[in-house]
Amino acid sequence: MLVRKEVKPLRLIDEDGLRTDGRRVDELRNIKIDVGVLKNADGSCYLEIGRNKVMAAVYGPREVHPRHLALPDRAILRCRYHMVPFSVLERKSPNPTRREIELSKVIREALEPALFLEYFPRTTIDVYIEILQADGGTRTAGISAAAVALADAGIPMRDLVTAIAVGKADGHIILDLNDLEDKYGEADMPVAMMPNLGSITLLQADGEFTPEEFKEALNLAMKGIREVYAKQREALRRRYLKVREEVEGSV
Amino acid sequence: MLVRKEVKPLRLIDEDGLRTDGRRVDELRNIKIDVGVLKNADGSCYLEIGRNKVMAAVYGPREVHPRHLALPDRAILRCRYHMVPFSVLERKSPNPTRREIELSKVIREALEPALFLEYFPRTTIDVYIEILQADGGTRTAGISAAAVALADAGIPMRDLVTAIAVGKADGHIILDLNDLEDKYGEADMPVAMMPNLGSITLLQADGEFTPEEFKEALNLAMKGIREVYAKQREALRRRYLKVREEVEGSV
Amino acid sequence: MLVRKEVKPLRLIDEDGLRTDGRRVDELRNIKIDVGVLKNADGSCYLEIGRNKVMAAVYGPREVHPRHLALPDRAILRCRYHMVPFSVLERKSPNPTRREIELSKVIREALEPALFLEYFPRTTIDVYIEILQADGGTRTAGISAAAVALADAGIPMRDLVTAIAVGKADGHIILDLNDLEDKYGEADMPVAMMPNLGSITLLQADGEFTPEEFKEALNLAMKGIREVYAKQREALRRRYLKVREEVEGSV
Amino acid sequence: MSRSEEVIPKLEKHKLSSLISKGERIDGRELNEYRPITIDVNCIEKAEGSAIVSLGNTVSIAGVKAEIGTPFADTPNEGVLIVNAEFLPLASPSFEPGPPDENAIEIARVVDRGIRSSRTLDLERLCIIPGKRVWVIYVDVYVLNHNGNMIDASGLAVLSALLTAKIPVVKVSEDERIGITDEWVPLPIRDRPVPVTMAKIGDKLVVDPNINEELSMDCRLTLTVNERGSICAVQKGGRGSLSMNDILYAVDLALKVSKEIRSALPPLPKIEDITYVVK
Amino acid sequence: MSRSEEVIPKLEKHKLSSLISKGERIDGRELNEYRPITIDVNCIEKAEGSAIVSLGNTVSIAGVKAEIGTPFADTPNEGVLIVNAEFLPLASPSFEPGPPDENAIEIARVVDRGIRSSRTLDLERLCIIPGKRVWVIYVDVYVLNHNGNMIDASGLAVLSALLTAKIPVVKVSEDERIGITDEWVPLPIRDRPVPVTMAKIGDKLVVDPNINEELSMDCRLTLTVNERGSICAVQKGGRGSLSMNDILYAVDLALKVSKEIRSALPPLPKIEDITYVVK
Amino acid sequence: MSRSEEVIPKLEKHKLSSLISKGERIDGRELNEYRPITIDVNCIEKAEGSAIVSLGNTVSIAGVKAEIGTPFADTPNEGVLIVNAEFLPLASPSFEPGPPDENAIEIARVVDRGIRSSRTLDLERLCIIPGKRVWVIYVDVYVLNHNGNMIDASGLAVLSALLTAKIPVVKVSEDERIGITDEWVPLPIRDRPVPVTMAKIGDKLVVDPNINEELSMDCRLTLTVNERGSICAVQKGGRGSLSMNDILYAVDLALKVSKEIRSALPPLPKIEDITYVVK
Repeated sequence: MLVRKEVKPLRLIDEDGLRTDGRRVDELRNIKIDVGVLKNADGSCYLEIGRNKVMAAVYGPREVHPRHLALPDRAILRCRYHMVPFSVLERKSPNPTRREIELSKVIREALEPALFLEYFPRTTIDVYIEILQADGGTRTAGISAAAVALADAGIPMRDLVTAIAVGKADGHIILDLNDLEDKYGEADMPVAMMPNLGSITLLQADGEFTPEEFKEALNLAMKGIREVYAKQREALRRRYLKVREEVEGSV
Repeated sequence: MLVRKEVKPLRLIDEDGLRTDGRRVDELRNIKIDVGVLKNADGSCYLEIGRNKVMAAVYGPREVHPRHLALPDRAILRCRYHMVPFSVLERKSPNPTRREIELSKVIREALEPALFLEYFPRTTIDVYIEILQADGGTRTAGISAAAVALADAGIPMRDLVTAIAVGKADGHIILDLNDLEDKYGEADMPVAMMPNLGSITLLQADGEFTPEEFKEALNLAMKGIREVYAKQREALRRRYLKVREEVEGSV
Repeated sequence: MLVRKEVKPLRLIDEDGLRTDGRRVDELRNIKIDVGVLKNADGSCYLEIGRNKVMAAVYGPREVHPRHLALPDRAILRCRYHMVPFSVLERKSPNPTRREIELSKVIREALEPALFLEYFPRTTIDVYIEILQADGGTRTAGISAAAVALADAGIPMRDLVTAIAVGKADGHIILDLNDLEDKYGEADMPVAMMPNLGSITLLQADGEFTPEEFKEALNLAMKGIREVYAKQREALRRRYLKVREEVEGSV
Repeated sequence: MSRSEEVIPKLEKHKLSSLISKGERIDGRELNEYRPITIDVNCIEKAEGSAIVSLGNTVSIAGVKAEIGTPFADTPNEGVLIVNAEFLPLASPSFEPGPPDENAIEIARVVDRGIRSSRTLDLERLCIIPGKRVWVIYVDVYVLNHNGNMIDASGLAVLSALLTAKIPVVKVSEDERIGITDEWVPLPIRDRPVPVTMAKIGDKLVVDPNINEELSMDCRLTLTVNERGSICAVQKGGRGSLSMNDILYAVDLALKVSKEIRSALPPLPKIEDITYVVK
Repeated sequence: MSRSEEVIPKLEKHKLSSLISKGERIDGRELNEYRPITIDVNCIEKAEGSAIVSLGNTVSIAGVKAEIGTPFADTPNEGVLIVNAEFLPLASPSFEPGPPDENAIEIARVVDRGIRSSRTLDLERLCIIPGKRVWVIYVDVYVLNHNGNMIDASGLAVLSALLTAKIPVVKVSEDERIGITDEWVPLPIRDRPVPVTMAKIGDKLVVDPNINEELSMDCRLTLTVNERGSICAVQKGGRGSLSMNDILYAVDLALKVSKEIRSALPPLPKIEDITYVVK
Repeated sequence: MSRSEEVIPKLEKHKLSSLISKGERIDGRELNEYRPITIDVNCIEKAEGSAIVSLGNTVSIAGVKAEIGTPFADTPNEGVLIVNAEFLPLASPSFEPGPPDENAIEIARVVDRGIRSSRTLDLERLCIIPGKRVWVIYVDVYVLNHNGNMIDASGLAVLSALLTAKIPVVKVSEDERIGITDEWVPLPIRDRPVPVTMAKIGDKLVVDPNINEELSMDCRLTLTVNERGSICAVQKGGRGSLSMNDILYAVDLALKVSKEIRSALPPLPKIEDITYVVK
């Protein structure tokens, strides 16, 4: 028996067009990005968006274990999306669920187009995403964090990958769904892009969109992605400046 | 809670010596055999006997994965007997049960005597049997189908392997038990043979047979096996004619 | 629902200072040790202490499977502690529990200091401990038995390893806890040593000890270990005499 | 089931891609042409519903089993739908025995989302005693021969099996004992969401890719379209990426193709007058 | 437990086979001669029943645990019997730790079928409250040293443990509460089905094969024979085949040998007057 | 999670050991000096309690989830505490994804024993309806960055999360229905058992070993000390051995160090006046 229960809201958008957390339909939640937060990983990133708390770490390019998985002409990319048991209201078993296995796959496929895997034959690049707290949009938060961690690891990329979800609630197309909107809204569509290249690397949806709504949602996703992208760049710049400072300070 | 329930019949053999499905004690159910029904497999066979529906496919001789299983002096034979969840009244978990693991073993040992594994060192021959619908006698149906699929794959054999079950119901020795007879009868004995060589390659039984009944049952099994064998041969002949037609048609 | 129930005793130590099984606080249970009881193993030992019945077998030094586990400069030591399902009042699942996994680790680490693993590079020494009946103190009984089995296998050792538990019941520090004392007592501390070297190779505890009680318990453990050690030596000597007899008899 | 990585010779891949860039396909189809579909329903009598679907040489079988069980805690008044997909080693030389890998799990979840998003099954009508007993509908789908586009083949098999499945009317007594009656009725199905998978090869999208096209593609996009012409599930798969134009073109294509496919499906059952639970 | 493939040197195999073709065995036994059997019962006090059985150097231990649990849905008025076999890595250099492999599962199932077919345990007498509470009898059997013929060693250990097991009489109150009394009674056992395993080597059958004979055999045949002289379980194992004559000869041999073995077993308990459940 | 064997270059190991033999450590600490501890609590709002603990660069996160469930059969009047530890592959280049290996299981069990032995949680106060419904308290702990001494980092994270966790008061009606009230109260915690891990390197013991010291050590010893200065859990780990003197020295060291550490922990909650279950 669960002890923390959510109450289903009467409506998700009020008469002023505001959402349960006070946002407008096309507004992102607060975003906080810290780069290089884990000492052992080659690259790492801690990202908060609303109440989501996500840690991403990258190891590699490094030797592949078991060795028979290595490819002669390129690196392999491995990706694990995982939620810790206390990240959600009802404790989740620590073992990987079918959902986590699917998301690990689509996240890997969302990141892979940005990488030059052919530069690193016979190696692996391992991306680990831990959801420490979940509040709607963990897969897109995980992708945005992982892309920053890949950059932090110094792995050459065509572009960052940036992701956000759009959806539908009370008939409105909305940006960056929170948990309530995800659960009680009419539709949900996570999107990942390489923003500068205009390449969409993840696209999923459930719920119902008319073709017109679908197009409107895609356009709104692009707007959101541009805003998240700016935050990713800024966080990487801060990290770069800090490292430069440390290096120069040590001279 | 199950929604389809079987009713236990008052008796399995009536005063006219007829069984619940109208057969005489020494009569087979209808048999239908189609060869070469799956495009990807090297050999395949779809077999119906009564309401049993069985698909068998053979791949090989082919490279062994993982490689350390390969033998320097002969092929390995691997065999997997599996029931799909909706093949039975009460949904079966898709994971292999202990029963399926045992049957995979005895089926492999029933087929192996017919093969010249020493012709194909360092390779594997893989036999896959899927029970699409089960109605008593799936292991024997699976063996008969697998033998045809092996022949369809062009794998040299000493003889076909042919299998049928015999058993005991209401004190009578009967041929080719259906599900009711299997469940409510007194005994069940699946037998597989290489009919031309007189070699018995599978023999199992449960239930009680006096030594005399046991011998009578074995003899009845041989009769049944001869009849199934004729159907297997005929199906292979049809397949051969069809392939010849196609080849000649294409010239 | 369990059918054999233990009754929690009113007290563990009576007014005469005697325990539920009549022992004094510093007294061991009866010990029986038989060496070389399994024909296939390179070394083996059957040990009873009170109602504990433990079988230990050693295979090795031998080739390592899978091979990638082999070390170029020393043998690996593997150890498996396992309880059979009927060894306890409530049937235990035959699958390894988290407890068995932890105990396998600490037992391995208790035995390893006694071995010259560097003498046998690229090999494994495998120690298997089966608890046939459990009555408090199975891990220490397992260690004492395994050490004898290692000696029986002719594996060179710095010293035997000898183990016993001490603990606290009704405020007394006691030696060699039985199941009731383990369950209803205040504390439990298993200890393993190489007695001649004074080296402690296993030390665990739960329950509460003041620092003074802790020291008293450690000293009592040493006393117990000396007594068990004498039994181990004696059993190995009997085995040696018997083997010599057989060898000389056969000449 | 785990799937070993399959590869296609470079020469063949090159040939296939250059054909497609000219608007032609190796099997003679138009870029927007589906393979012939055949659907054979109720082939497994012991299942509550079943269907074998062929898209060319890709063959899937799905079976429905219904049991009476307990609802999920957060939906006490709804029946339960469980979709499971596995790859059988008999279906392809690259499949190996074992539990479902990420590819099989992805298929099951994409098919499941299509059905769920479109509220295909009226789960509330599958409630027997609120909070206590509901219908649990299992659909298991297996590919028997894999020649590409397993998502659509599996989705259509699952849908066809559900469309033709029957369950008994149940009788609930005053003291909440459940009896099975002899009246068998169709499942409360209200929609037929059709998955349409397209592969991006070079700068073209081809519909219903065969195995060689899949092995040559940059990525794929599945759009599931319901009776109202709405998009009710989307899944991009594979290593590559799509442009906005690709996606908009894919929407138009999926809307058109899904109508053709839907005409091959079993009809929606008449369920308005059915009482699933009697007193 | 998984079993790595064990092999026997060709020379030894040849010697063993040619001896057998002359009617002799490497350990001096007749072809139809069983190894000496010793049975030690009630060695594990915490088990409801237990037995260690040696066939020469093959040693098995079986233990019975009884719990009160729920019946299977299709046999609401019967107790439950569960037989489990595993191979311990201490029993043989070729055994490795791990879950039961096909060989251990085969043994458990063959032993189980022998006991079940002969209705050895009167499961109806193990029902406590019909449809609700029954005795669940677990028998776990482990080979401690493997020197051939693990099926018979395991079957005899399981049977001996069952024959000497005791469970308490239970008391059921009006409101269906179950109490355990202090009166312990034997299990309702009515038969002693004895497995007899024979190995085919060359054109001969040898009874109770040792490990080297097993490694040299074409195949094996296990016939389980009950008190009435009926055959109640059969299992052919191994890669080879048997002729009709082999089988008929095996039947005669098993009937004869099983009688000798049965005389070494604990006697059938007197159970006619036992009331397992009191009000 | 399985942990591949990590190694440290011999030269570095030698340098580290010879420093320690002179009473110095590679990171400048005294032999008996702990790394700086930081504890950040209630960082995960969806958990009932949570804490991130850093010992230098070793970082652990623990979260508490509370559910209402059934008690164990042998402790019908007590709540249930379940401690689980796993190693995440993001924490170290030597960790791999997978179920907990022996190292993670050891940590969970040592942490669990420390808490249990000292009766840290008053489990009887977590009983809601005797024999039927109790609080089940899960604590999951994950190392996020492994730089040595995961046992202490995990133990302190678990303890801090428990110390700051809150659960709602529950209301039990006459007919035993359970309601959740709006009043959230701390867990019934009575003690703060502190684990102190020391590594033996050469003939010295160093407290709170970092990763390089762990890779160079003979063995480690963890002594858990409670508020009363008693030792409530002990665990020796690693291949080497300890002398009696080592252990006696370790006891003194642990008593002293544990007090310092305890001062960094959240305070014990006031729980005397709390009623966890109301009618």
